[in-house]
Amino acid sequence: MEIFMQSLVSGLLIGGLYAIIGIGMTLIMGVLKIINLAHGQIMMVGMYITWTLWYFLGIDPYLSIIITVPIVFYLGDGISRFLLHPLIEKDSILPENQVLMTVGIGMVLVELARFIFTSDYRSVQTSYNAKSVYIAGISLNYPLIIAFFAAIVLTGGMFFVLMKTDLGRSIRATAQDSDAATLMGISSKRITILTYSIGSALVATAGIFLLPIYYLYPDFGPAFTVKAFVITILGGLGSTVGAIAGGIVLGIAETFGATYISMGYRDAVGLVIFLLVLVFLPGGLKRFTKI
Amino acid sequence: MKKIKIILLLLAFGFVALSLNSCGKSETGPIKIGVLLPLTGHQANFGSMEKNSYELARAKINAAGGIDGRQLEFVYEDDTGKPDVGRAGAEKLINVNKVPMISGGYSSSVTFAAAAVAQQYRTPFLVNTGSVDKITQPEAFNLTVNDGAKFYIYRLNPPVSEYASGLEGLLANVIKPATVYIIHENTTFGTKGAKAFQKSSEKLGIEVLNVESYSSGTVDFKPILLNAQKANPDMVYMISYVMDASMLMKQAREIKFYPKLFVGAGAGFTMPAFKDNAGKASEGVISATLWHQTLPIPGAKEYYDEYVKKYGGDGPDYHGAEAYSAAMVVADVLKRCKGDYEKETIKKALDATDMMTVFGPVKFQSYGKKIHQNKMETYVVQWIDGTLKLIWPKDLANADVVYPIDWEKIWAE
Amino acid sequence: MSILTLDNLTKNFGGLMAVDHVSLSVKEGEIFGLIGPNGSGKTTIFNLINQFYTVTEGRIYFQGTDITHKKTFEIARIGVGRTFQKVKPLKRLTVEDNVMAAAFNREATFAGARKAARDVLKFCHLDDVAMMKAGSLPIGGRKRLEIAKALATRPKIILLDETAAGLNPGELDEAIGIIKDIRGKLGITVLIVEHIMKVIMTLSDRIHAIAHGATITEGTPEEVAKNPAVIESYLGSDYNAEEFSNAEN
Amino acid sequence: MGENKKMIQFTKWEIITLIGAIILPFIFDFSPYIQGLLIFIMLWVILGSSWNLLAGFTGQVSFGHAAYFGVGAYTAGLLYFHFKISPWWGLLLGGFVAVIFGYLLGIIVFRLRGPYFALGTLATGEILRLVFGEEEWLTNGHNGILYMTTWVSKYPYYFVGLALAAASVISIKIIMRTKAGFYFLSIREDEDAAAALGINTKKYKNISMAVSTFWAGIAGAFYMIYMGFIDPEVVFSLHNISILSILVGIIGGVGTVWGPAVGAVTMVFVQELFRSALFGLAPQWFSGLHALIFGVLVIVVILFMPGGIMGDWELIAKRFRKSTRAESEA
Repeated sequence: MEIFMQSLVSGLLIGGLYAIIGIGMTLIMGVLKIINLAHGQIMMVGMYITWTLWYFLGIDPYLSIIITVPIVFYLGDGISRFLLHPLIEKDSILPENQVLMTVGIGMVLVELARFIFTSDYRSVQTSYNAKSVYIAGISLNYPLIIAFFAAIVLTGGMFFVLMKTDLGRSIRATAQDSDAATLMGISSKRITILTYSIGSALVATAGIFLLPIYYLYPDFGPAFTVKAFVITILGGLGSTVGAIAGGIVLGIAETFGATYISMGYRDAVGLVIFLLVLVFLPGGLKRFTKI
Repeated sequence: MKKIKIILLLLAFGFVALSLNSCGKSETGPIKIGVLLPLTGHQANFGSMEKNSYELARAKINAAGGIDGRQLEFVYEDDTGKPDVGRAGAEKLINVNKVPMISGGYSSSVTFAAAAVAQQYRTPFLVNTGSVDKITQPEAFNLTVNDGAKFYIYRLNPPVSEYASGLEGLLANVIKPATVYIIHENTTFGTKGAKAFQKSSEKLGIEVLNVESYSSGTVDFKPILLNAQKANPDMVYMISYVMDASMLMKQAREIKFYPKLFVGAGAGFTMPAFKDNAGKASEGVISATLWHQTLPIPGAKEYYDEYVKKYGGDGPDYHGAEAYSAAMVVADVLKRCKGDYEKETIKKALDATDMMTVFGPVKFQSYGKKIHQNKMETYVVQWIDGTLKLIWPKDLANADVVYPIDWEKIWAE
Repeated sequence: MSILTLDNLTKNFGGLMAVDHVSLSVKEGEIFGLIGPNGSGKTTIFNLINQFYTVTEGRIYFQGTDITHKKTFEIARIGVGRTFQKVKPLKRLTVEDNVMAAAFNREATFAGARKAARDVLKFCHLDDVAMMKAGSLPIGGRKRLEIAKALATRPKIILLDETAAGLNPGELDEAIGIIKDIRGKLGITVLIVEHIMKVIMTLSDRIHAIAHGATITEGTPEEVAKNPAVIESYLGSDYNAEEFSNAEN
Repeated sequence: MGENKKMIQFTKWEIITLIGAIILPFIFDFSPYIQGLLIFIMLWVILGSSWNLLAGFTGQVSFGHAAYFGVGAYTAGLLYFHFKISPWWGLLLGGFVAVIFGYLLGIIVFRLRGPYFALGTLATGEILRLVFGEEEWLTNGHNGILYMTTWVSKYPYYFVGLALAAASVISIKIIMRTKAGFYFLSIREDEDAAAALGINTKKYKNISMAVSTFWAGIAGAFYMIYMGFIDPEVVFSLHNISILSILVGIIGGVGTVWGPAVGAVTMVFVQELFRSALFGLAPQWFSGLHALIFGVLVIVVILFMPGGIMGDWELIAKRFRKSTRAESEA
């Protein structure tokens, strides 16, 4: 029973972290209708910025949010403005050429990181890194708890922005029908670029919360890109609430899979759920949450 | 349909351009020996430690007059930790750089795959780290143990099945655990190492409670650790590279998992980066190792100090010593070739190797299913007060083993 | 004899009745018009016939056989061709290749398909643009290409979905001529949905009018044009009222 | 689709290319290193053509072709590993086993369209990688499978590879001149419109998948035979197999018969050019940039030549002619 509870709590906390990674992706997929295969790599960039700030200037990782996130926001802006958006007007045999572009972008980001930082593992050491609290014999790791609450705050924030602000309404309108949105006077170009930037900023935030728990090297992105789209499909495109639900479902499913099936199949658990959802529950959990 | 022109153009251009790359041999220039190492990718921190050691050795050899008046040069090929790239790299060293001998070989799977290439091209390959047993077992290459003359693979480091031989002594004589829980990464090195330790456990009468694998790069090891905690073993044996090792120990500490012993199978557990990343949680962890700078081997301490002086940081562990010694063996072998640096001559010289290195004595022997295998003792180290101390064998140790361990106390903030 | 019969055809989109118990019967050899204001369910009926949508209730018969739950491609195989209101050319293929792809429905060989395609192209006045990329055709050509593709499958009945929309007067007459010839020269039954009253009034033998997915009336063009319910349903939307009065002139 | 009545006809340049590829090794004495590169080109021609048939011609953009490549490789490998049967037998068998896998996975992924199809194939490829790594009793897990290759010389592999590459390209060229080819294109352009024309889209997507997976499986088996070593991380690699087959197609020209061949040559050449630090002319650190440069190339091609080299050949040729004319006038 204790193992069950500890697995549940571990999965829940990890799920919170996954959710932040997923929110950015779900926005991007919802509005731009593309799979952002550079998602994990953008997170990696954010983490390297955070690490650099910590290593050279001693800035606390959580504090560096105010520096890292704007930088990555503008990185996302540049990527979508100059590399992704121009493709919309290009006639290409494969409608997926924006997706393929993100592959190229991902490659370049990884190799740049390797060039600058080498392939060495990096991690930040802080006083709270390994601290845990214990409730009824179940351990709760500080950085994971912080990440979990950050996930809730971010989801709440994004939910508010999407539902209550003009910007959010524009984003939702564009996600639903970009032609109609354009007719209503919304600049779909502005919104798609902005959405990609926000998505990038969100995943960079996720990276900041991941850094104290994990470590960093240039190649680590793709594994998290895969997790991000599993969450997105699970939660439903464009649904922030879905992303947090999807993240938590994935976190718990993985942890239970690892505990009760086999650690080696941990990553397969997510992928199998993902396929099942794609085929049998198109629309994902959004069908139940409706938002 | 002029389109197809481009294919021809590109092909033609490619051939011409690439042919420029091949270079001739020279009789007076430096002697080039190939070194295959992971210089980028996941294992790059080990690879660069080994490369640094090779370079340290080269400088020393050349400063002392080189090989019969000629300079020694190492041509590095980056295997990126992938077997297919390693094979391509070995082929490139043999065919393009025309080296008469290859050295290096870090990960087990890459080394094994590359060894097949060296064997096929009848090029001597001195392995210094790749540790899966079959690398020096001719049967893996369609040969028999009597085919020594046709077998071109030599290995300086002990095979993974013998990594724990020193540890066996410690366990049998001092600690005497009754049960063990084995955790390993799902690679060749990990699975073979786990199998080997199961055998050791059988020999020592330790009950193996479970063997569990994980894939490298996992964020959350708690599921595996919880299962281990529930099994309540005396000892946890882990075969992991450095970052996984750190994560395992950090999370074991988090869930207050206190078996009598945490034991690592070398690899990540002796790296300075392990201590850096695991922090307090590295304290008290025991690891098998193949070398330690305080061993009474001539030159060991000097090598360690020189390395620290030149490259800074926490200094090399056994991987660096292996590489440094391999370079010394290469120099020794070439010197005994007396100017004839052909593959067959080098192979004969390798057969006759009998020398002392900072890693210990090197002599290639045949035993069991293996040939061309250097046989050696292994040791046990423990992280005590933030430094790695040699605790076994007793007569060589520079510290007493800390046991039993009060985890609650030494892992306290 | 009836070639296509809809029997109480109904489509329900999650509570919204897009098509509400529509029954009609198209006789072999006639040009049958289907009219109704925007969003009245005409295209939905087409999409039900060729199974883009699954039928909620009711039956579809083709030459007496029930085809209600056949697959889209099977519907085309048995002889129901259709065009799309929002044209769907195979953009990166030449016009001829577009039609050839359709002609393979009946022709097994490359040469046979090409010959069939060329005949159809000529019929639709597309032979001089046969080597153009379909995506670069002007709208008039695209509309005719829709017809050509449908004809190349050698249908027994062809469903034309607003083939005349967006054409200039010259093109309009050309299109009317072609549609007349489809019945006259090829002997293919036509079921036509059209907004432009001039087209539908000149061509149709009989007209079936619907609004909000349900039948209003059915009869000859004159009868339908005079039906107050039809006029009222069109007047409900300004955009179409204008067109309607234009057609009256 | 040309004016010719004959179903298949080769252009002058196609024949010259083929003959050139056959006799080149007899004219030049290539170093084994260059032979190795040529063999890799052949491998990528097969794999790129395989991907291109399904994605470029049929519009089903697969991000999981490593699945079929890996299955083919493991068919050959496991025959040897378990039964000591020469992997050469696995060459053909690998193709067929891949077709079976393709059909089974198709049941799942063909329910999906567009980006979802891409994600679905990506997931199936990744699942196979994990399964082949984990089921050690069957696959020898991460230890991989080693086979001492048949010949030391690379020429035999080159000719086998060339034969397979030529066969894959020609087979696709032929298919694209048949009814099936027209149907593939129709499905790519508009699946609904295709169905309305009487095309059994599901059946023809499966046919396209079968041919595509057959060649991917053959490529995998050939890789096993030539390299003599496989492990799950290598042959089921998302990045090194699935994505690279896509990039080969994109650079060469999606939906063109010769695109993957051109893409394969370009990719191997560019990668080697930078890996060898511009043939030793540039400083050594330059070689570390090869993956970076390749990524930049991909971006540039997608941005400025969305049809790839073959697809945008007219465009490239025009620019080239213009610049040469300007030069000659100057």
